[in-house]
Amino acid sequence: MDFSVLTDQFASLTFDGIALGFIYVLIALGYTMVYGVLRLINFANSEVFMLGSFATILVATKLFNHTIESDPLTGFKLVYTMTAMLVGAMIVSGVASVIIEIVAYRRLRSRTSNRLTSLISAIGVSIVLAEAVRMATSSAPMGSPRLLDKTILATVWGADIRVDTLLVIVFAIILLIVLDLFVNKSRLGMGIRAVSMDYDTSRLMGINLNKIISTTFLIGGLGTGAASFFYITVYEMTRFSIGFELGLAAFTAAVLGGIGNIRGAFAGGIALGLIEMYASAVLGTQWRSITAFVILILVLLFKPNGIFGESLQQARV
Amino acid sequence: MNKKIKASAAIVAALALSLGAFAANTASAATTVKIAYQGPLTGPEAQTGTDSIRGVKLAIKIYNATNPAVKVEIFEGDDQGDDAQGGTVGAGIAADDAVIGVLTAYSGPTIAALPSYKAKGIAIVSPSATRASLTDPTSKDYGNPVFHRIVSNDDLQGPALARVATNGVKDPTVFVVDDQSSYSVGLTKAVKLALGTAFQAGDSAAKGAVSDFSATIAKIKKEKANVVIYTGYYADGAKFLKQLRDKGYKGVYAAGDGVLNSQFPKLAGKKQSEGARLTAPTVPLEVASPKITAMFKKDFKADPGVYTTEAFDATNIFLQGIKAGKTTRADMLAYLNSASFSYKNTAGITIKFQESGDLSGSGLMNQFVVKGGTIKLNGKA
Amino acid sequence: MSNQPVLELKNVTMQFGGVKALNQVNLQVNKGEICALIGPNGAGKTTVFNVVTGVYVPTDGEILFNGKSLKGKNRHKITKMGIARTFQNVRLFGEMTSLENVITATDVHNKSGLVGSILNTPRSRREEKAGREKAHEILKFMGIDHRSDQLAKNLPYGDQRRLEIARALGTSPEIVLLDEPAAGFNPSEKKSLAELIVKIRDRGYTVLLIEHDMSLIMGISDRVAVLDFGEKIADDLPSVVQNNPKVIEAYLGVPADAS
Amino acid sequence: MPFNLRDTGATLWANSNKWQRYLIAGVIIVGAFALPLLEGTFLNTPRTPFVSVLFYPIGVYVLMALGLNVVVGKSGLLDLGYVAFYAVGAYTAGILSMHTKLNTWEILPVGIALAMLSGFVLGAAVLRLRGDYLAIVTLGFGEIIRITALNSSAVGGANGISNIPNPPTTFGFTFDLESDRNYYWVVLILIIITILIIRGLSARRPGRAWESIRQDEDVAELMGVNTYKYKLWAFVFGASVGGAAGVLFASKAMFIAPNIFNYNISILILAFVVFGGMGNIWGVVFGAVLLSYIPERIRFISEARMLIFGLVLIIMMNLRPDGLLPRKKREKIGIAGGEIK
Repeated sequence: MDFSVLTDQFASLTFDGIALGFIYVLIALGYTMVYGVLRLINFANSEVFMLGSFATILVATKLFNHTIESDPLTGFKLVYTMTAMLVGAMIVSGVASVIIEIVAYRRLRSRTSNRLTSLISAIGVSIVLAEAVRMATSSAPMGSPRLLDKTILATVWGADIRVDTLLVIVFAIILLIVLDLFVNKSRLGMGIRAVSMDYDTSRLMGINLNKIISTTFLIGGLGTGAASFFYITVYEMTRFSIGFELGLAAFTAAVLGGIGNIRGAFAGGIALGLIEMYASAVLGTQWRSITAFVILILVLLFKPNGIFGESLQQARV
Repeated sequence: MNKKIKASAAIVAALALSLGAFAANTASAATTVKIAYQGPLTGPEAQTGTDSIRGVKLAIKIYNATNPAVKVEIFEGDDQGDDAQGGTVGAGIAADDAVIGVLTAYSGPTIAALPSYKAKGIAIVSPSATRASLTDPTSKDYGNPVFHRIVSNDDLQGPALARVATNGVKDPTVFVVDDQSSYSVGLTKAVKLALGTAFQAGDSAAKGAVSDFSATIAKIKKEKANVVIYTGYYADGAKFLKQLRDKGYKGVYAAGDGVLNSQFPKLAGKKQSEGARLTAPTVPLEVASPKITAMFKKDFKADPGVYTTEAFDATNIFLQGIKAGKTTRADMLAYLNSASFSYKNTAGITIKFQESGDLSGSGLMNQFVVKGGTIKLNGKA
Repeated sequence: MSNQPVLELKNVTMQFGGVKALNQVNLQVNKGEICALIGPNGAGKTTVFNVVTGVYVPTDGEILFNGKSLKGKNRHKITKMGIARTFQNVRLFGEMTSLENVITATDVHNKSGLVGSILNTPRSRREEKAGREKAHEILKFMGIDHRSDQLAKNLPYGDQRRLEIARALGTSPEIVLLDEPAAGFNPSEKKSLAELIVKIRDRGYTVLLIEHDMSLIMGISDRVAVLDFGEKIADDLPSVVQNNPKVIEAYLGVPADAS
Repeated sequence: MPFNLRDTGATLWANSNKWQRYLIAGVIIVGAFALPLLEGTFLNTPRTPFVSVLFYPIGVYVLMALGLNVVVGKSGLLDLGYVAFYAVGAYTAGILSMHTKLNTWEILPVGIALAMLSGFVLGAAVLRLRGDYLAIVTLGFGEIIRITALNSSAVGGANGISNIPNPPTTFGFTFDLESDRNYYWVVLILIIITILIIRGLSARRPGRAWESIRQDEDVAELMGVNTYKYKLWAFVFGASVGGAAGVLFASKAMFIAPNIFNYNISILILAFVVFGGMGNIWGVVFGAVLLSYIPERIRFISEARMLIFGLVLIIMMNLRPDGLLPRKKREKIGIAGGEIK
């Protein structure tokens, strides 16, 4: 163990950890929204992210004819190109998420109470999507043009505040606030919360379940799509297997924070980003995922529902 | 009832799909021999396999186009880069009597399959298995007499990489990053040994599992390293280099043959990759032969990748043997192991094998430098 | 009937957040009696069952079973000590047969475990045989032995209710807690159930009963305790409770048969 | 009536007397032992030796699927890190063969014991969690084992351990590169033993306890089932089977490395269990055989074979949500609990 890197580069690590954490937060939405409503691990969400990341790049390269060697844009052109990429990623991910629900989950929901069946179906979808993209891309990674120059805006305590990471943080916060308002204030949002609290009663109350569930998947997909856009903006590369890496981390984040609620995803994502960054610095990058899992296990032992988890476990006798 | 019938029909359909519909293609005339490729063609490692097997296919296509007496077919052995499948796939390749030689991609699955190849006396020419133990007579993994490789082993490349990386750097302070693959771990060990006191610290970021290298970069900054050596493959290597430069690192970046890929400067960015130093026992296909590169691009609508040249050359070694009339396993193996064997590779370098299966001579390491977004050969390492 | 207490609640308080589901409740159930627990919806009746069986840990107070405190006891230990229950919403093991449902409950007193079952030891064989015989006997007693090989989820509703009681009896309890066993029954079914409960009592089991149907309660109970807003407002012979003004007031606000 | 394999089989079994049952079991067992004879028929795997495929992946995966079935299918505990126990078994074989002269049969009980121990430690810590939380924690445990092996040079790091000795010649049966058939027979014997044990457990107290936990854990506990203990037992039993599979695999493959024990194996085994029919031994066996066989059978379309595997999963789950051979509906047939005498 070597704490010298941590103390030496603390501000820098913290800022980077938070930025990474926000990407986890947004992907975690895809897990947490669906879990909240259906009590189902949406395994295919990782591939929703993967599709979104390709969509982001393809919008830039096919729609706007940028190449990987294009120079950064400025001004209005930058804004509308980036907006188009964000929207493109969100549309692709959102639609993919809704289609996955219809293909992999909807039929099963009415036919079996066995939730593992849906899980395997989702794993099937996951394999199909990842393999299809692998074949389409010849297994090669796809790089993104740098459209937003990584200008350093300020240096705080030795940490560079860069425009791209700042963008992630600001936009993620805005998205989360909008989503929180939507779920808590809008009619559809109330429906989602009602279903999430009591599935059976909601059905009896005449709530259109399929509509609510599709909406939930759509929102989860949109969040995941936004995450993939921000991921590309910061890391500028994707490949067919990216879903597994990021998906597993985001799922861990969702559980760490307390799966099923948005604030939990937020807390878990940021916590995981920081844990990974600090663990890499202190123990070495090869121990980062182990550290994350060990901390997850410890947290669950003392707080069985995660940091912000509602008390799902309370026996409803 | 109707549902049940539908369900039963589905099972039958699934079975038919898996068993009947795809009848195995077994036709093979007496004048046809096979060259097998054992490597990852599906799954997370598929990139390496895809890049390599295209080199194999291209070489065979060029050969068959000359209307030879003995036609050559390819046997695709997909081990997914998985050590567990290596043994089964190797046994399958060994069981096909038409196979007279095999290219194996990864060291792990090669070692898993080695007992089968040894038992059946099938010659291996590996385009990419670089683990030192495969050609180390004292190791349990020693591949003699069947194993050969046309990549330099890690023990040869390590010193070259260390030398190239620190060349011209005053008071080098070196930071080494590996990707935890067995290739990378072996190379790292050799590099560290060659660096001696110049080696400062290191970090390991598992291949394909790390997007954000901030913590590694924080360490590099803290150590005030002026040379960074990356021992993994090009995708992660490019991602790492890009982040490294974006965070203001000004020193040397050097990497081994895993990074030697035309995509590398593109993925890392023109500005960020400028001046990156690479070593490899071979050359990228684009540099080695623009003509073959053009054929490759025409055939596959894609760029050549890591080990494409090596796979192309390894296949040509077998094809050279077949042209010389070596169309049985025993003949092929004896041919490769004979003292008179030599082969002129795509880059025009004549290569021979040592008894251990390694290339003979140590003057095969080349160095490259990235200039203006392309990889340029920069002489011997 | 004796005055020997089987189950005693002493000043039991159960608080959920700001809500006191039970407030300083004292209750005594004597050996061999049918004690009914009534009250409007939300009065805390099921909460009593839950604190007794260990589902909830009471915020305050003490629960004694045959004079021994249940504090810190696991749910399955409490069952083994001799307290069994049924559930307001039927909660059978739907994909087991009726017989298996009951045998599962009889297992609580068995000694053989995993190793014994793998080796099929004489003790394991003996216990399996005894469990099956006992389960059949209980099903017969409850009048549903003809259903023993049917999956619990396929049983008619009334038989599911009976099976729940049978399963509770399978644990060889001293006291059974029945949570609205007649819910959803028509009058004739209620009548036969009432006879059954009396039969259960006559077999030597003590019964604590939650029920809304007043005529059923008044017909078979030896004693009636009334809860309202988490507090016990009456506890006496049925005839006395019936005329208690507090009880009448509590019930006037809320329809008595809402369930 | 459409033909229903499960019910037909179960009815046949239920209506048979003791001797007929011995006969049926005998035919099935002899048939299983004779499977290597099918080499060269239409069942042959095109690019891998058929008998070798019978051992790995089919035999080893069937064994693991049976073990995981006790955890997931019978007890309803979602374990996404089952590969951990497989790894513990395999690494026990690797490490002991490096440092001791023990042969495979002597290592086997050690491997099983260590796998059980790790199952016990993990289970004791996390089995108070429920459902989906358990899933992520077990997944994490699998990764912890793999990455620790990867980071530990004492067990070869990324290079793993090679030249693990084959089992010694036993009762005249040799175990070397050419003796795929003998390895297959060994794994078959282990599979049969496992099935017998699971059948014994299922019909008796532990089976009922697991079943009740799966269906309604709260109620099970209120009916006197020591749920924690039985969940732990399920976990430990599952771990022991995984450990045995690991030892056997290592001694045949002679080479193990951390990347063999990745998370995909856990998912694959889980897919076998659910695909075949959770909780039903024969369903699980059938599912594991089919799903580990198909990718080998269709190797000649190697580019798309994983894609097809994924499609098969989706289609089958949608058409038969409870698996190919779902848990048997025991009513009418009369194989009620404890019927086996």
